[in-house]
Amino acid sequence: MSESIGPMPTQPRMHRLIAEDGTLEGGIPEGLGEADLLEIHRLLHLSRAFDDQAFKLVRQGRISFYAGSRGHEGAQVGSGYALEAHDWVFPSPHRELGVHFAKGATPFEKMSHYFGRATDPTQGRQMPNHFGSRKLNIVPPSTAVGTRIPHAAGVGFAARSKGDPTVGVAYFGDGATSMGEFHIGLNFAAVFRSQTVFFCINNLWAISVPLDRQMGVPTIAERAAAYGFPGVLVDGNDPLATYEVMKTALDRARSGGGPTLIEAKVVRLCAHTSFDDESRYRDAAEAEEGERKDSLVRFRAFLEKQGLWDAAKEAELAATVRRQIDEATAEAEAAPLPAPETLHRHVFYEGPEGD
Amino acid sequence: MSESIGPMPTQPRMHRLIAEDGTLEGGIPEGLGEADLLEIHRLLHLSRAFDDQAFKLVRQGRISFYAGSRGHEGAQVGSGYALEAHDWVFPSPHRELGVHFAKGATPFEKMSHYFGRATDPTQGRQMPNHFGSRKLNIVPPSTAVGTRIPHAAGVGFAARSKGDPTVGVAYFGDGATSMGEFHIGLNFAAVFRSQTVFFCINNLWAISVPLDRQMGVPTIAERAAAYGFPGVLVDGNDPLATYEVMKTALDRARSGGGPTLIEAKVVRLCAHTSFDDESRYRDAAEAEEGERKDSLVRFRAFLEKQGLWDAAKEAELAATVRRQIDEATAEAEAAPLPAPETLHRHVFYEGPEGD
Amino acid sequence: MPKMNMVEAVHQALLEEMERDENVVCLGEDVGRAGGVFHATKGFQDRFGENRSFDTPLSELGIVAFGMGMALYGLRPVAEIQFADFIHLAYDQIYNNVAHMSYRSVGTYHCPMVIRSPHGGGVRGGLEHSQSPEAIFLNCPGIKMVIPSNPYDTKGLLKSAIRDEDPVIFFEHKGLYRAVTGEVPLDDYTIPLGEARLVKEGKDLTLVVWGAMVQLAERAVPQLEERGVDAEIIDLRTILPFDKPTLLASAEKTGRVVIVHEAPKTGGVGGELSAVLAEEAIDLLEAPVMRVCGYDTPFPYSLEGTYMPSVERLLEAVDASMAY
Amino acid sequence: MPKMNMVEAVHQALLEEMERDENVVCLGEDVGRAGGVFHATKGFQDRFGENRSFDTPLSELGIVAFGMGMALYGLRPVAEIQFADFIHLAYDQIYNNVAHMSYRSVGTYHCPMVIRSPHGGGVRGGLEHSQSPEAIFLNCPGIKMVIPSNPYDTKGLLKSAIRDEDPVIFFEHKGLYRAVTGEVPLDDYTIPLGEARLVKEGKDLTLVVWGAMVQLAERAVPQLEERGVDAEIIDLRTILPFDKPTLLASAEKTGRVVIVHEAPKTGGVGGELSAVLAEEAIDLLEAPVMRVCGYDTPFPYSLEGTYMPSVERLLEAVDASMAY
Ligand SMILES: Cc1ncc(C[n+]2csc(CCOP(=O)(O)OP(=O)(O)O)c2C)c(N)n1
Ligand SMILES: Cc1ncc(C[n+]2csc(CCOP(=O)(O)OP(=O)(O)O)c2C)c(N)n1
Ligand SMILES: [Mg+2]
Ligand SMILES: [Mg+2]
Repeated sequence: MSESIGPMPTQPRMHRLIAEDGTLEGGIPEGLGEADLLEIHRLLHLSRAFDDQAFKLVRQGRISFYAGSRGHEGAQVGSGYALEAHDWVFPSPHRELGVHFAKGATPFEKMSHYFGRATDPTQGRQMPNHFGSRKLNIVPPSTAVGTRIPHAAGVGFAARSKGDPTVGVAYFGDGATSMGEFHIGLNFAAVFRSQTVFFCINNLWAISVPLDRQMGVPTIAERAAAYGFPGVLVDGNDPLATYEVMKTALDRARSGGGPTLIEAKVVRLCAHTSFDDESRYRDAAEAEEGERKDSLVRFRAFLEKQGLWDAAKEAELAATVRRQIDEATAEAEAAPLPAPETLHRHVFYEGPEGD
Repeated sequence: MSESIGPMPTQPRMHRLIAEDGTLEGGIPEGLGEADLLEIHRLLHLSRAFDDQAFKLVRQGRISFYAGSRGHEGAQVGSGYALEAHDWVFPSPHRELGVHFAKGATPFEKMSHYFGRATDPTQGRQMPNHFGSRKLNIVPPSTAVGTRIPHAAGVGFAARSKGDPTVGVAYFGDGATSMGEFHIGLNFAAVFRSQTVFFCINNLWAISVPLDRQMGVPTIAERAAAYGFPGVLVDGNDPLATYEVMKTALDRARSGGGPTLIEAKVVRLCAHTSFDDESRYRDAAEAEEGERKDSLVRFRAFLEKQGLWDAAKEAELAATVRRQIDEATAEAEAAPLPAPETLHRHVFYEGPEGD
Repeated sequence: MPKMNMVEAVHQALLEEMERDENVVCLGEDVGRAGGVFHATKGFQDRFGENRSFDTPLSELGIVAFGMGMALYGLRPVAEIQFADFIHLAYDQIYNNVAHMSYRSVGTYHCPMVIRSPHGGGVRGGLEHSQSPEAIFLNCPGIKMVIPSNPYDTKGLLKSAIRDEDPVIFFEHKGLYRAVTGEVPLDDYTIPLGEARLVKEGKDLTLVVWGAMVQLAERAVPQLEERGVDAEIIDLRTILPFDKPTLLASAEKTGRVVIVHEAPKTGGVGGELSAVLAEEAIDLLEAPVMRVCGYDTPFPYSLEGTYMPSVERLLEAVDASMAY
Repeated sequence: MPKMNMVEAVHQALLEEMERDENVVCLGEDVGRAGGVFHATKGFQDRFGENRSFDTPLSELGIVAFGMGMALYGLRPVAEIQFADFIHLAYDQIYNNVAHMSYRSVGTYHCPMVIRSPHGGGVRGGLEHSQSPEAIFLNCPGIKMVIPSNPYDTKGLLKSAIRDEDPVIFFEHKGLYRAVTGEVPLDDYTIPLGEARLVKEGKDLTLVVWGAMVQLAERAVPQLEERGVDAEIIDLRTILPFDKPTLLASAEKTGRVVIVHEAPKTGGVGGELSAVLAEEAIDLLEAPVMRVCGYDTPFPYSLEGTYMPSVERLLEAVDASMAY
């Protein structure tokens, strides 16, 4: 009888280009020049500094809530850097900071969002982290994780049927893969060969629930086989590798090759959100161990090994980013709240407003 | 990069014990004696004859609706025969006739159900085909396909946590695998090692939607790999093979081995339901071709080759079954409708009633 | 002018809109190859191709969500939910995703899509082929909802729904699909959403109805006349947003209102209508607003005749109102 | 007698019930290892083991459906939906599966389960951490629904809900979780479902409230007194089935009713209550029943202060009612 039991797929190999110590193991992805590498580095810094600032603002009671992206930046920035302006992003409701920045969000827009100001691209409608922007083709998420996954499949179908190069991209966490919407979104995309990329940032936790209580298989990438398209596993702390797999998947989608599921493995280097006390469920050693793999450390080492970077440049970048964020904070905090009478607007369509 | 793409699982091999011409290819499953083989044969006949009768009753306007099981009996009866009385079945809302009979439903109970009579185990509450019975541990389905799949996982968990040998069994079609509930049910069962068997009868159609518009992979069995438990492909026209894979899966579940997904491949030998005109979408050749594989033909040939059966016995069985069904029809039709005042009962719990 | 039944009117409206605007796309289970289990999209796949009328995998959630993605991107999806009893499967998508998109994005993203679905009882469908789930969307800002009662309105309202920039749930009573026939012009006419239809003028009492209950009210007219009751019949047509001015004007005129719907009474649409009438016109009411509805039970199979609002139950309520 | 806040009262009720009956099992996201994001099940996994308090994969549909399977088999699951705004994801399971099981099976199968969920606004939660979705279950026969407003009731009602043979949705206002403290006896007491609580007697006007709106009503009392309005305050507590006799008796006494809830007005629970009052007591009403509710918009973030019912809006409605 045993021969009729379907073979278990072997786990996909993890894609990586930069070793933990910064050594280049593979080639630099095609199309990435020196300026791109430095820009990726800048985006990593910008995200991290913004993250630090936002946590501080919560502690100070100046913003109400924050979900950190610390530890996720390598996957966010690397993959986000591969996106074209016309690609549509469906971020998870609570992370993807680095994707927002890679897509072109300014610190001021982001800060306005956290302060819920009228200058937020969605004018303070959404709770913190639920960033969206029409201009940037970032669709404001709803809070329920995973629920936007099939939307990316629908956008990818619509773009294909109109002959547009646009790819619909859904970002989500490991926990979101347990939602029915994950299955449905991937299945629809497969059947319709949608121009879609499913990008899962697997940080091994859904708040306090570890991966092995979330699913019965060790990787998310291997689940793509159930839909008939490729599943790719990538080191999410390696911005070049995440760039490369995302670029490949986008090209594949644009050229009619159908969807791809990417799993970027990272370590969550923060509590789930500012509301969360992770000591209740998580061993501190995991995060400590994770710090060693931090994409910022790795990418800086990589740039230095490539002769593109040094301590002085690092200090200058840090200062610049710091200043930008301080300015954005001050400006956003000073910006007006949405006017009370706007409460009733846009329940039904009134034409676009905002950015 | 290509090495990081997870390998596509190869398709599971199809399990079969009886060749199309009735030749025994494998061994007769352990535990099945001559009486069992004859009983399986009887159940096949009973199902088919009931099916014929029900279609006739619809044409005559005596019952309102019928969804046939013609072509599905081999999978239904074979798997159903492996169930213990204490196993819980969640049938699909519109088939599983042979499972009902294998579980012990009488033609009278079944007919009472189709006539919506007070003698129906659920007293005419449900539309035709939505059969259920407490006594038989057959849970009355809701119409939305797939929605009961996670219930079987829950029952399988509850039984495990109570130390009971009960297995929760969900039956469903290929179309139902596209529901979020399929994913969720299988995922929960995997994580909790539920005593559960997921039994998919793949007849290649969901009403008018063929399998390749339903999913991007050729078999359903291979999807089990995404959950980390076995997926088994079996010839649904072979009652012995379906018995065997079901028995194995039930044993596995009972002994703590966790869930199994079984895909029984059959050919739908009828329109979707009495409401459906399949000529709108389906080539007649498929069903004609399918008739050749019919489990009733095959199982009779098998019994004859085993020296257990002949034309006289077949005629006698046919007559007996015919008589039983005619009697059941007459009795059920003559039975009373539920009293109007019962309309308001059991919205909230009032204690059990009925069978 | 050609005569059509309700499902033909649906088909005609879809056909015209698909010809008018290439962004209009029909999707759902059995919608493509077979042309819909009720034939609403018959022939579309041959005529417009696989990208404009197609079968989806079996998931109502998926149909709505995939459709939402399409709508966000600029298509005008008309998503079919094969039976309204399955719309609950897509509830979060409709409620928290489709309906709220314009609001959450201050109008920068929006979902012009229609969710069509046969609803209603009296067709021997049991618990999940009979429901009238309009009330479950009543507390959901951002959704419009339409329920036509005849072929003419069906075409005009469906065309409006497709052209509307907001998401519209469009319930079609499956009991009426082939039971009601009427003249339907082939020209391009629309009926604005939000406007009730005066079915019959009257001065003594107002019957507020929609869907198949319009017929029921009409069937009751002779017996009402026998009783000397000159009833005004209002076909609500659009449930969200409903036509408050017409309701109030009629209530003011007659002073007595009976609302009839198939869904269970508690929590049904009738409650909201009644509350609004009482809120805004209590002094004009000569009797309490009465509701004739499905009972507070799930929809039964064998006893559906007992369950469904009937002319008798309608007359009882009218009598009670008149006698008040 | 110990003092507890609301979430401690939830915890206490669960603890006692789990000790009393080994069939009681808690499940949900972050319920096991971490003891709940609001700590409702803190320590249970250590105390009762992994089979009795556990984390599930991330799916509200799965939590309810898996729980339903458990309930059918004889366990008494208490399923936590981390935020009520996600209960829509399990809507079909609740509506067409859990709620209808007893009916469809003439009572041979039933689902004694509790679905607990923090709801309510005013906590800076935006569109999906603030909703009060009670109205979406109002048209669903077979469901009971409870919303406590204080720690004492929370414990007594939750215990009743767990022991009830029917499925009960139990919404806990997250804004009250730590904001309201009160004495909670450690003995085994229950409060029957279906009975409203008289918070304050009064003769001029009845305020019908539940959840966090009870506090709001109480906060308004001094200003009401200033105006010379002696308000009766009724905490509905059980929304389904609601306590009609108490409502009617109070309406009869005062002749004026104001209903306050957080959910949007249109299609909210207030409509049904108002309709029932007008239906059964129209002649006793000296003014139309008034509703003070959330506006007919999704729940906003920055403007939630504008959105939420306030003492001012309550007073306006009272003034209008008294002046009528
Ligand atoms: C459907 C739904 N249920 C519950 C929540 C509450 N919640 C917010 S984030 C989260 C965990 C998400 O885990 P994962 O998808 O792995 O993303 P991560 O937070 O790890 O990035 C939960 C349960 C939610 N947002 N949506
Ligand atoms: C959720 C849901 N959507 C739609 C339907 C209408 N419907 C009834 S059977 C069916 C096809 C089911 O296909 P499959 O699961 O393959 O089972 P089969 O009928 O082939 O046995 C459909 C679409 C339904 N019952 N449930
Ligand atoms: Mg995670
Ligand atoms: Mg099928």
